Amino acid sequence: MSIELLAFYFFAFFAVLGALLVISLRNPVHAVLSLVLTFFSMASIWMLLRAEFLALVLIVVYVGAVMVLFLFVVMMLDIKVAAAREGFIRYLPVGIGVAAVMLAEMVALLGVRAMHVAPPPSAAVMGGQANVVWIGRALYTEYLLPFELAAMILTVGIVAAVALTLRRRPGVRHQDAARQVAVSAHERVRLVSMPAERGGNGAQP
Amino acid sequence: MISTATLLAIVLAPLAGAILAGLLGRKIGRTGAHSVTILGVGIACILSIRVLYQLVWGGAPAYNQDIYTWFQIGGIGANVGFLVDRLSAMMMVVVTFVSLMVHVYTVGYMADDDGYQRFFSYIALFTFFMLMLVMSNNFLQLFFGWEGVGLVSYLLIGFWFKKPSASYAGMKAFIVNRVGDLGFVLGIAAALHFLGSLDYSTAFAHAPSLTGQTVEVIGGHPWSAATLICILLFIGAMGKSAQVPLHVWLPDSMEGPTPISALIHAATMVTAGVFMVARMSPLFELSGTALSVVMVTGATGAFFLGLIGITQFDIKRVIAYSTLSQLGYMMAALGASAYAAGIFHLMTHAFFKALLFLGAGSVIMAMHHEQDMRHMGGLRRYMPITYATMWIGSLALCGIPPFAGFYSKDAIIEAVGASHVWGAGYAYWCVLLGVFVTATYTFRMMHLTFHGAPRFRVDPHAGHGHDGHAEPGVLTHAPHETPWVVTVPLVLLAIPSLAIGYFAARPLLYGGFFGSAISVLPAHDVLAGMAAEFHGPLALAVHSVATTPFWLAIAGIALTSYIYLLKPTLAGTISKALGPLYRIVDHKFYFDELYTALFARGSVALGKALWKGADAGAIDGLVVNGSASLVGRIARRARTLQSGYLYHYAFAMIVGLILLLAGFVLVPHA
Amino acid sequence: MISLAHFIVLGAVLFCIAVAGIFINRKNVIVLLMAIELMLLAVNTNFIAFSRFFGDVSGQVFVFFILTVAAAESAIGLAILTLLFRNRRTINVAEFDDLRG
Amino acid sequence: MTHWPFLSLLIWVPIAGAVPVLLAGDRRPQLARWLALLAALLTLAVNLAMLSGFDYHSATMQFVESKPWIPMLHVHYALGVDGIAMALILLTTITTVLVIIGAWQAINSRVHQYMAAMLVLSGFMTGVFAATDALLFYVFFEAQLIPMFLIIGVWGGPRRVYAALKFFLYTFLGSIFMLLGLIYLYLKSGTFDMAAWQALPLGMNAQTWLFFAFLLAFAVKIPMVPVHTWLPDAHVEAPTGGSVVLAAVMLKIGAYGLIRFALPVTPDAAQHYAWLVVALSLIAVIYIGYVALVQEDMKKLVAYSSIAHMGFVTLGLFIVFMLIRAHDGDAAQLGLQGAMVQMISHGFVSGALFTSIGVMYDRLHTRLIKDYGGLARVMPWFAVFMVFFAMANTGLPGTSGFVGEFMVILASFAASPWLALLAAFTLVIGAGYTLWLVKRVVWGTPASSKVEAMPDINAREALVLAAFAAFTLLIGIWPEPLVKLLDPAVNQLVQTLGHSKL
Repeated sequence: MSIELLAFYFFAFFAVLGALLVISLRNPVHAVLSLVLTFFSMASIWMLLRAEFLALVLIVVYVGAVMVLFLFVVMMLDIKVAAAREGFIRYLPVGIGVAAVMLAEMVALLGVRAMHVAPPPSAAVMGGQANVVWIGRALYTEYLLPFELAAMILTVGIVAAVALTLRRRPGVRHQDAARQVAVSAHERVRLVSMPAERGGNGAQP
Repeated sequence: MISTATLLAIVLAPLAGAILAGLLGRKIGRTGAHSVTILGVGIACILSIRVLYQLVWGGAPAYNQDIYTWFQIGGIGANVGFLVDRLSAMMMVVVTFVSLMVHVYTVGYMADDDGYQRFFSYIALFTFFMLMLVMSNNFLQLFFGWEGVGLVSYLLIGFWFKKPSASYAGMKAFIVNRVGDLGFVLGIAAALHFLGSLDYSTAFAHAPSLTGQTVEVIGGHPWSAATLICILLFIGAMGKSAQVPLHVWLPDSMEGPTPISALIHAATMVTAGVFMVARMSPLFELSGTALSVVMVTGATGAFFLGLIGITQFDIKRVIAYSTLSQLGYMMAALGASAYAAGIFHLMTHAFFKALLFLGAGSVIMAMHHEQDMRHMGGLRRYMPITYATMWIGSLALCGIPPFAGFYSKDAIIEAVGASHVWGAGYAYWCVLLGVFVTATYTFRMMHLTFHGAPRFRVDPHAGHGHDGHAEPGVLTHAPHETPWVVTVPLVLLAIPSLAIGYFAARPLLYGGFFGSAISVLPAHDVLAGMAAEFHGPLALAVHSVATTPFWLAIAGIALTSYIYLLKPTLAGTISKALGPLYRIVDHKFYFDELYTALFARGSVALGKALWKGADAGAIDGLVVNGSASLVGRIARRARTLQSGYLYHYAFAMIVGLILLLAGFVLVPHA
Repeated sequence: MISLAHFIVLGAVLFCIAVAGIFINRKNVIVLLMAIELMLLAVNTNFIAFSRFFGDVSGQVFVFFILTVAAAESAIGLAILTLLFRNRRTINVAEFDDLRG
Repeated sequence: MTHWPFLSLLIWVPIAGAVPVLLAGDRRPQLARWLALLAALLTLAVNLAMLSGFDYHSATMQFVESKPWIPMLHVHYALGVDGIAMALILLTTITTVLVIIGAWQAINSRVHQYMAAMLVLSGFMTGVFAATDALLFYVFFEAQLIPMFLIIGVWGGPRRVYAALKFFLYTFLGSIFMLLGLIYLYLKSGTFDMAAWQALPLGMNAQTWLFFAFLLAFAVKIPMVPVHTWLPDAHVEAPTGGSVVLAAVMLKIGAYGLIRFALPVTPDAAQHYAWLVVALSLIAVIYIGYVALVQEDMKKLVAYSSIAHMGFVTLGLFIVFMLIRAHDGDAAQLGLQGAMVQMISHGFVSGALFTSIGVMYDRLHTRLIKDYGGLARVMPWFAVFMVFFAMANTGLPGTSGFVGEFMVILASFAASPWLALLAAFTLVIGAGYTLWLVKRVVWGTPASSKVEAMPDINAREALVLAAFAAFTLLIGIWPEPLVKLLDPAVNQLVQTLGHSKL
């Protein structure tokens, strides 16, 4: 058993453990944290696969950003754990059954065949380049258009997320810069002519 | 020579009058309307007389030319053209003359009617169509005129369209005529199919080839093609000339104004069938069966429909049934191959029947549009001219020598007697007894109308104006003789009714007047046999005193005179005594009831059943909306699958994924 | 030596755990979202493994894009979740059946 | 002369004309009306110019245009007309002008959209008649459903949505089978050229399937019994103009399709199953006649009468096969001519009848027969037209209604006297339902004080009706020009049908 294999089993164990915890923990915050564990382990496994760039991206983007977002949301929302766990036990056998059948099928289909695929020497695989260079060359030449599109999608995602969650509460004061700029003088000051008040019998001292 | 321009003028002058009076009626006013139409018909009449003169005395050959091509498809062509020989020339004169008389008469008769211009437009249009019919040189144009007169007849019967009975009668006339036309169209189609042309001369030239040709109409029973053509054509004649059993429309057509009854439903249109059969004589001669059918149908009408006339009280209906009976005579003559006799009777009948109708119209005017003879009587003192002319018409109708009707009717009776086609014996008895019946209803009408004591009351305060009868038989002022526009046509029609027979009998019947227009096989030629015994019209009149028909007529006159002049109560007693027999005749042999139940109501019921049952029920309900609602039902089931729960969808996806994977696992592949 | 099969089976296991998670946590949207993330992770692992073993860069490029889209997806998903919670005061999926036919 | 793309102009001038009409907007209905009329008149002018350059003695396609459209599938934008198509296109352009004048006041809401829809419809219908490429034909065939669907669905009566959907789905059902047939023929021949298909040898089995596919597609459109039930509903709900176009032109598309596809492409199958179509036609004549008799709604009555009259068209088309079998070429031509003349005539007569009903409907807003009566007194001029068109509908000689029926009856007698008898039955039953309608609507006394107050037709309505009447009368008195126009094409069709493809 090589050190690589050992490392693989080690990380794989934690990844599967984390995944199991994600779906079984009662407290969503704990579940998110378990997911982080899984991601972390899997990033390590990707390292084993010489995909350093993606492994780091996974940690930075997923663990660093998306999971934190999850945590925010989970904490922000007042989730009734009891209601959310309703039917957990009832569906447990079904879930496990379905998962087991699927796993069996997948392994039968892919795993068995994959056993016989020998890994090529790493240098030959990446054309003798570092992983980042390898990906970068592909990304900025052949996949430039998809890359730009991905950027667009992210932007749209941001806009959508903001647009969805943004709301104006009535009764809350807020600034509208556009209106402030566009305002003209006569909107600020209104001259009103009023009849002068006569002193005398009408007015109380 | 007859010029094309003349013939076109004859046809188009009435049409122009009709269009002017019809479309510009309001502009040109009443006087304008009757002026243009009378002018148009007058031109046609004068030119027709000239054409007849040219043909008979001028030695001009018959005119037969196409004016323009209607259509030409492959070898089948249809043209519009004229065939003017003596037969059609005579018809033209009769048509235009009677039409002219009726036009003049109408000036008086319709004087206070709202639809004055419309009426003139119609009758001028009618003249146009009738001329197209008689002058045609092919089947197609014949049918054009045929249907055209039917249209005008429809419009004129329903002239007073506010009366439901009038518009109903118009519709009935048109539809019953259409039943006949159905046969007629098929007859034309058969003629085209077997003779190869729609043109008379070409078709008739091929007629001899018909002998021996058969057609299997019903499997296994070959029919002679000639018989098929002739019977189909005759069905058309049955409709137009109101032969049993398609006669039911004619009595109802009396809903129209009286001038129409005279022009269309007595003198001209209804005789179109007779004319047509005579025109088709080269074909009919080829089929003994068809001749038998013609004769038996005609003779049946001549006797049985005449009987109905005896029971009627509406003066116009009496004359209408008389027309039916006389048309039967004409047909019987045609059946006996005595085409000349049939046409001769057609002509005399046109004059005296128009006279009778116009006379009746005159009476009706005098009685302020009262038509029921039970409220008349003793009118001879009030309207002498009408009375005198009606007498002439009646005597002509009864066939008393030497009036016009005598010569023609006598010829028919003899011809039928001499005929040897199947059914001639029955036909002979029918036409013979018909003479008695004719005399009976004619003089019953005369007596009820003009003789005896008046059965109406004159009460100046009873009604309100001319139309408003407070009660039947009460007049606001005494009847009086009608104006000259009415009486002049009566007198002018009375002259031919009196004399035409005397002068025309010899040339028309025995003189070969029609020449090649009518063809008779020697074996059928009964008139030739009768010619041997003919010694001049005077001799015939004198001789007739010794014959049965004369005494039958006298018997009829005598009987009615006895009953209605001496013993007025006897009529009721007799009708009671005859009981069921009288009822059958009084109900016109229940034809109307039968047709109403069978065809009118039957069709509506069938239509309702088909509509609600088949159309709305089976097709729409079951198939169309049924399939739609089936889709709807399936969709309602299917949509319960759409629970809206995310996990159901997820579950479905996963199950699908598992199945897909299972497929990959289970199906081995390279 | 680690074979391709190791990675593939690991991916399959993660995927199936995610599937089971969707089943048993059918009411909790947050966990559902996380399960989806797990699935994506599994798929990505496969991609990378294939890329590595077949020496094709496309696999890794694909993972890159999947990560991008997944990030956007989870951002929007969470935004919708927030919105839902704000309007319904619950994230119980059983109460969301507006798509019901 | 010939290098002008006349046919394209005929198709696209009205469609292009629809754009400014639409732009005129809702606020300027008067402008929209005039623009629409202008476009329609322009189209008619183009058509008349074409007619003057038309070779009356040639049976080949004229004014041919062809450009590759979808090269991958060998689809061409190919146009061309022979006498048959020319007559129908003429009918289309004339009807469009009359319909636009007729809708001048009858349509008050969304005038611009209505007029635009009418123009587009006219262009598409012309396209159907002019296309010589099967796929182009199919595209136009389907496209003209859309404006009609809108016309019924937007400006129709109370049940317009039901009627519009029924109309659309019915036709669509049929056209799916046509599409299958077209695809089959394309795969078999590698071209969508309709002329090439006519020469394509086909086995009996293939012909049978194709024949029924085409028959179903076009039978719905004609419509033949028993797939006719959409027509009464569509007519009843459609606005006047929609009804007029539907009856006058759209139904002819079905028969035209039969002439172009079912007859020449599958002559042997058509020969073999002619008895079926003849039987259905005769059922249409008689059965539908009875159904028409009992209708209480005027439009429904005329709609049913349309079905009966179209029965004559299909009878004329398929009696040809019996006559070819009997080697009676003249009669076969007569039958085909009769069918064609009947189509044109029915276009004018039914169009006029629907216009007349529209005139009444505009005044009283009811189509029920019992609400009327005594119009002869209230609206004398209208009554003149109404009675005239009714007579044309009953096939009175001297009107166009007679010519076609007469020819078909003559032809069917040559096939069998019994067929002729059943066909001629229309003389009676047609007179029955039409005259009963006239009796209840035109004659008699006014049914109510509202009827009493109905004004007579104005000059615009009189113009439309008079135009219809003029054409009806012209064809009735002198059908020869029309017959001449059709003759070479009909002659050639009879020749084609005489040759077996087996």
